[in-house]
Amino acid sequence: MSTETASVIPALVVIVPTSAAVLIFILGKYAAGLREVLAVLGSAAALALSAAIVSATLRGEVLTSFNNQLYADSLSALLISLISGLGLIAMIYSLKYMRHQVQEGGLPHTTTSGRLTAFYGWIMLFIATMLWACLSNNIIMLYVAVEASTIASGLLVAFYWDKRSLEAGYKYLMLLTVGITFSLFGCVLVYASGANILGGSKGLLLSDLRTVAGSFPPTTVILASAFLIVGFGTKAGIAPFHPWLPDAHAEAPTPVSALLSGVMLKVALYALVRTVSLFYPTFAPVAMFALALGVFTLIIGDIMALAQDDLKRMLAYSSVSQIGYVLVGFGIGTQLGIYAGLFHLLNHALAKALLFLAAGAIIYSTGARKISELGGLAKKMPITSFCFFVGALAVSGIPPFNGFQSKLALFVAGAEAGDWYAVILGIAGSLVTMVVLLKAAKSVFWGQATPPASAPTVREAPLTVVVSMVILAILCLGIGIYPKAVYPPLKAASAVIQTIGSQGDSVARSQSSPKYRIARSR
Amino acid sequence: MTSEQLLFLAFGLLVVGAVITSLFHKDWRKTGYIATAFMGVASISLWILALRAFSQNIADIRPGLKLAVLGASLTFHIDKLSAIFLLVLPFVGLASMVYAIEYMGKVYAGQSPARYYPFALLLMGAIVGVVASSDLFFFIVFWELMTLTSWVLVWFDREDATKVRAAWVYFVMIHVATACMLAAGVVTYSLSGSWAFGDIAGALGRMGQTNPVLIHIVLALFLIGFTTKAGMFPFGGWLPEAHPAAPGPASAIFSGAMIKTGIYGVFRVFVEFLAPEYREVWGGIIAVLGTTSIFVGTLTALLQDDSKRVLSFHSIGQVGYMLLGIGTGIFFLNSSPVIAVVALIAGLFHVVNHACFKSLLFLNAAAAEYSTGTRDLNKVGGLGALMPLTMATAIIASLAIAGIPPLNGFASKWLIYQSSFQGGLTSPLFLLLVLAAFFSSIATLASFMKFLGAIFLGKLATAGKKVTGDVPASMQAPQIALAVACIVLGIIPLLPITLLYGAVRGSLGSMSVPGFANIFGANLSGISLHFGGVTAGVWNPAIATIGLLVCGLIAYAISKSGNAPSRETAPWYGGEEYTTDQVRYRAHGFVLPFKSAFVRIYPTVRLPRMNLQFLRKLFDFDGWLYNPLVKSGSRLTDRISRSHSGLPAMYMLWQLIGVVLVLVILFAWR
Amino acid sequence: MEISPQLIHTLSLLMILTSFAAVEARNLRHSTVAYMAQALLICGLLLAYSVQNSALLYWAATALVTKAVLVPWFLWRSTAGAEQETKPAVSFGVSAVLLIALASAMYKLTHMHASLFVNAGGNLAQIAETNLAVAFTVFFLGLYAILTRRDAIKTVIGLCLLENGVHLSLVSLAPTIKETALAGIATEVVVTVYLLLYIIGGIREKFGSTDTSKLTELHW
Amino acid sequence: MFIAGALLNVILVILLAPLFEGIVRKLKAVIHSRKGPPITQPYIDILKLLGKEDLQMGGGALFRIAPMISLGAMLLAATLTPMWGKAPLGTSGDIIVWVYIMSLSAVAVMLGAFASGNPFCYTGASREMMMLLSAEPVAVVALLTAGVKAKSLLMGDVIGWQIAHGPSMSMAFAGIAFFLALQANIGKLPFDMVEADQEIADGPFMEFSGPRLALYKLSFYIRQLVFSFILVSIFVPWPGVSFAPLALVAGLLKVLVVFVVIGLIDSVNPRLRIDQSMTYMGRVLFVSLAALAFAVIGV
Repeated sequence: MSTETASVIPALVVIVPTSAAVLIFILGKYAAGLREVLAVLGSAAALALSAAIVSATLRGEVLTSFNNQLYADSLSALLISLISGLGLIAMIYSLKYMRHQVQEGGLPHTTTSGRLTAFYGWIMLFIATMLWACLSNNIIMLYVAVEASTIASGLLVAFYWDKRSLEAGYKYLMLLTVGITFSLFGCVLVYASGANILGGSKGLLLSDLRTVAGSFPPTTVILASAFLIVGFGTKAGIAPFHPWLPDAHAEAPTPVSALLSGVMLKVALYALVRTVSLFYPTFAPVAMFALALGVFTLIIGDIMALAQDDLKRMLAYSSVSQIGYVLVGFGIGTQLGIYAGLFHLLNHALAKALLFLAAGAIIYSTGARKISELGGLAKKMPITSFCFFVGALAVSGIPPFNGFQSKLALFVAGAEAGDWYAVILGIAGSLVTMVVLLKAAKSVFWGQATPPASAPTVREAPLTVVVSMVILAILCLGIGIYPKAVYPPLKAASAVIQTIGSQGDSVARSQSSPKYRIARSR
Repeated sequence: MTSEQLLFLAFGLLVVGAVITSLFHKDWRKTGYIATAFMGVASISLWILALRAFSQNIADIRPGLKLAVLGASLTFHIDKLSAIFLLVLPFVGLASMVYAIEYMGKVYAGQSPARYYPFALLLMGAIVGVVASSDLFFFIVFWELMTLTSWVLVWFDREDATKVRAAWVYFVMIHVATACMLAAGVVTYSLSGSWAFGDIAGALGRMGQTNPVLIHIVLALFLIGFTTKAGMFPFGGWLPEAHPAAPGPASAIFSGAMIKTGIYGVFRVFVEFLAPEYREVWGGIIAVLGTTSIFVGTLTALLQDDSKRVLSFHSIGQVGYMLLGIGTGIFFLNSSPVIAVVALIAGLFHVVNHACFKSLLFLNAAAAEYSTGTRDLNKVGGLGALMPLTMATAIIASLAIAGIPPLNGFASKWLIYQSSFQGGLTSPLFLLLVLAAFFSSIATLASFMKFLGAIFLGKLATAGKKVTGDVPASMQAPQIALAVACIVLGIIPLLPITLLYGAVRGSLGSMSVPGFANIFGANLSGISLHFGGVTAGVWNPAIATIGLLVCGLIAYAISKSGNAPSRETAPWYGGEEYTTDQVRYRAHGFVLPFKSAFVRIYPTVRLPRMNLQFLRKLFDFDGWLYNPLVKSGSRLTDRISRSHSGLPAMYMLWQLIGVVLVLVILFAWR
Repeated sequence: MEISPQLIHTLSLLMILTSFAAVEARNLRHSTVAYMAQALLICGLLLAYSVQNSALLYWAATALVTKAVLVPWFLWRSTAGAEQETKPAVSFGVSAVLLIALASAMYKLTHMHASLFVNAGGNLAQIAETNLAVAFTVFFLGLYAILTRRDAIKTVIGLCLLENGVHLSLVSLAPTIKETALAGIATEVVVTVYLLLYIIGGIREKFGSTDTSKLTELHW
Repeated sequence: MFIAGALLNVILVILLAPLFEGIVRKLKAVIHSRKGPPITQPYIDILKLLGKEDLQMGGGALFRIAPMISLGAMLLAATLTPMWGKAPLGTSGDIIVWVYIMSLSAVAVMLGAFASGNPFCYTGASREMMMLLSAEPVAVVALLTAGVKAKSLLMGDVIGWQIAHGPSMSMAFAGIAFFLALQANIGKLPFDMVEADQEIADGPFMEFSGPRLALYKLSFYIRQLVFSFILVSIFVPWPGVSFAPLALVAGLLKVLVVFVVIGLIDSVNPRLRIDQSMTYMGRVLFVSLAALAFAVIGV
């Protein structure tokens, strides 16, 4: 069905932001204004290229570069467009925001402009690595890219260089690297078994592995999938591997938090799906396990979010729970389930980025971040509060926002597949999410403020910040009202996920589907 | 006399002696002589019996006492295994009786002999019954009798509250163990319909086919029952409580004779009755438990400052050696009979040796207490100058228990090392066990250096000032006898080993066992072990002893070669001499560097006070049901969030646990 | 040309000792040296394998530069002035016992259930069994270090051990690997270590020590 | 036959042990850039001591015979030691016996020290015990490693196996461990805290003078020699020479090397505290355990 055509676009998608980063590092010192321009242009170019890829994949093509080292099918297309889009928005947001933030502190031994250079350079690298991860077709390189995205974001997390952010940075790098190392072991196992059948280096290419994954020895399959789940799951913030997440997301500069929570978790999840789904037809229980893990994650995330007073930590924990939902979707494993999972992935990316940006705006203007300290901002910063509410309602799945669509699809899929416990817990969880977010929103925007948040100088955030938030808010609302807009790419992507394991053509799928029906019917 | 009459004579004598001695209330010495007389004659008849048993087993003796309801009938069956115990245990008993004559009279002058001797004699009778009877029901009856009489001896000194508490600990722990044993017995009875040993073996065999889970439970129950009495860690917690509480001679009987019955039981059940397919697992369990017992017991003994507590903890350790030997033997019975036979013999040999040197050590400790009135190693010292004979025996016993050649302790330990080492070549676990055992034997040496140095050597402490001379002859005699036994068993180990070989072979029954010469070599002056035909270890005590003497003489000649003059002086303290106690080096400091490493690895026994509070609590539903539920519900969120402590290592631990869980779940799921 | 199992066994078994030394040495520079020794061992292993797969030579070169030169250099630099490690949570004896238990368990695991990991045949399988045992042991030693060592720099060393374990398992599971991806694996470790040490430097200046048990400001 | 061999061993150690001590002393002197005593000094010491007055402070019989037991046990151990290829009494005692005989000599030292109720002696004895407790297991594990290799505990078999199979990794480790324990077993710096003369004035030997001290010194020297011989003949027996005198010469040369190394370490190291040395021995024990593990694995 899908025709593989060698193309330069996937390569460009990775190369453009990378070169932008390099240029920023080199030129940032001399031309102060240039770095922002480069950053925005770079991410915009990336967005354009990914749009091209999306259109190509919608035509049923698969673009490859470097003789299949990079491999862009519709699943990759979905994610890279998401990454570059959010990247662009984050860049626009940063323009004023970071200029203000670097006054307070940042990486040592540098001037404020040096800090800005570092910030933009690293964040472009971060985006580039994530794009690379989503495009890589080489199982080892997939790991390398994911790990590289950790490295690239490491300094960003510790950017403010005070006690809290340093601690967060240490935990982030240490825990993530250890976790990811497990997945490297998983990849090694997959590669080793693949190489024994395919021979040579062909075993490294996912597109080749999928053809032989069915014939791996079962124990290897179990070991590999376990290690992959743990490894990429750590990066995706799946409980109980999530503790790094709230620290990092809360301490990083807001644009970075938005990217971390918005896309990086998704990239990890993508890597997880890419690799583990190889075994899905032969080892159906892995899906049920993913389902259970997802439910556990969403419960833990919600409970933790309940107990938070720090705005950004609260958002971070709710990201944990939302990742749980996405995982539930993939775990359900039916066509509808995977579709719902991807849909929620998209929605959560938008909504949670929106929430983080709004929280950043609040911090920007008030300098306070504790829910208990904030209050009464509805009058002072109306647009921000509007955006925050949109985000909150979207995440907690209230119509007419996008979150509602995806969660509805999710629960329907669960009900169809008979995973009632997941459905019930999921609904309960989304109620808790709503309580958490709306409680926070209420006390932040209507409640009583304490200094410094109560200072009369507090006013709406600058234009670029507001613009970026509004774009996201509109997207949330738009998708909520007219979901068909995003249906085709999601459909294609979910089809890809379903066929990763099977031999990739329709015949093989028809072979594999009865097997997996059996697996579903308990 | 027929052997039947001999056995009954022994029992009769012990019982009658108990009755008669119970009539005396004042005169310790006279009572002592009477008891000794009865014990002596009984022992002689038992020895004759045992020697006959070595020529051929003394088949079932049935006094006709039957419990038709239970299908139990009192039956005695004295095979070579029982004979071994019948040789050794009465010897210990007799020694302690003789010793008690003077000792009890002086130390417990106020008390009444009627509360000591009858129970001591009955205890011996019970012990004999335990090792002689071949019917599980009456075995347990004798066992219980043994427990009760020894329990009375533990709280012999009623005035002392701590001793009464020790007795309480002893009573509870032992009865828990007995309950386990009884339960196991009932299960086997329900399967076989008879209590006779032979049928029990059959029952265990059948259980193997029908209900493999049950048999493991039964075996575990048996093991707990026996090893508690034997004092194995962790069930031996009563031992360091009960031994110091009991009077000196009584603790000699306890450690020298009574705890051996536990080993006897283990040997009977796990060597004779056990079906081959369970040997490996249970042999391994026994060996590992034994080694743990060695390690923990010995290292804890190192930290004690009360002479009898030191000895009791060493009993825990030494029992470990016996169990290590027996366990190794059971483990290798299927795979390599040679190793198995050597190990089993080693274990039993250590039982015999331990009976000698440990009872001797208890007598020595008692002698020190007898003359100074204290057991605190930090208070006594320098008694050797005043009681040379006691010191000599004490040194022999200490070196024997520390396994210094050419004494008997070395012979048995050497056999244990050899067998476990050979076993370790095929299953490396046993190498670790050997190492632990070896290390512990050095630790044993350390703690007995401390024991000797503190009690007998060094400067005379104030506690010893009033000591007039060595203990009276009636207390010397048993010490010397036991010391001689230690030396003889050490120098001609092959004599006991031949007897033990017979015993082991007898209890292995139909199994084909390699011939004696094929294991221990033809050369009767020393042991040369053959494993699979090749000689793997040699120990020739005769030549070694002669060599030692010769070399000692050479050394003596060298020292005399310069015919140097000699002169008496005072010790040099690097200056002015203070009064003794200030410059004395106390026992406490001896292993000080070591103590920092091993503090408190032995759990202390704590028994709860009985109180009826819980009944009232039981009906207070709010108290234990509703309020907690409500509270916990409200606190749940907080709890879970508290688990995010922020400690990086903690999170890492989560990750690790997560990995394990994921693996387990996925593997379980397929 | 055949690869010699004896050589490989010797090298890989030595790795256990070096990693244990790296974990247990109280002086950070000593453990750095131990780590360097281990890195050299890995290079040696790669060379030993490369007689039948020349692609490994490149990897060996990269490993030499990154593991054996750069990482130790970074560690050495960052331990200047603070050579003594913060007292770890677990004492030597425990770790020794644990290591012995671990190593033997892994040995049993890989030899009894080799099929779990190795589905190749031939003499490589035999080599892989012992190597995997070593790899897992080193891996878990690294985890153990990160878990129980309170000194941040020590945890970084643990991280490196972790990576070494995985790399060893990679080369022994798939000795025929012909890939440039390996260079990526090798280099990213260095970058991670560099960044971690950079951040740890910041921690040292802000917190006054590299004691990770102090890093609990961000909690529930 | 074996009686003659045993006597030969006894005489050899009695005659040679002081020589090696003298060599070590000279070496230390050279390193300290002193002139140092003549190599024959230990002989002179012993001979002189044998004539000196023998002060006894009522320690009783034990005090009198302890030195003889100590030296006697050491000589017996010497007869169990393969010095010229095979051990004369090798057919009546194996490695375990050897170890225990060695410890018997240490026990005699301790008992003698206790018998003289002098606190210095007590301290020394206590340290001796601690060293035994921490250093002996290392030696035993190393020897057991050899035993595991040869599947037998007879000195002869072990050496035969070594010669037949050549060096192996596990034996190398075991040898290193044994050597590290050797320093402690023979009480050389940094492990000479037992008779730390500047600190507790010769510890256990303090009260002994004249011939008894001579016996102790002699047995101390012989202890060094015997341990070194075990080291070289079990862990580096190559090349296995069958012709006895040649084997003896080879062994002596190897022992000389060992003594030189020991002397070097001895002269450049400070004395450890007893607890430090116990910790150190714990680590060495770990090395030897590793050796044992390798032997089990079979490398």
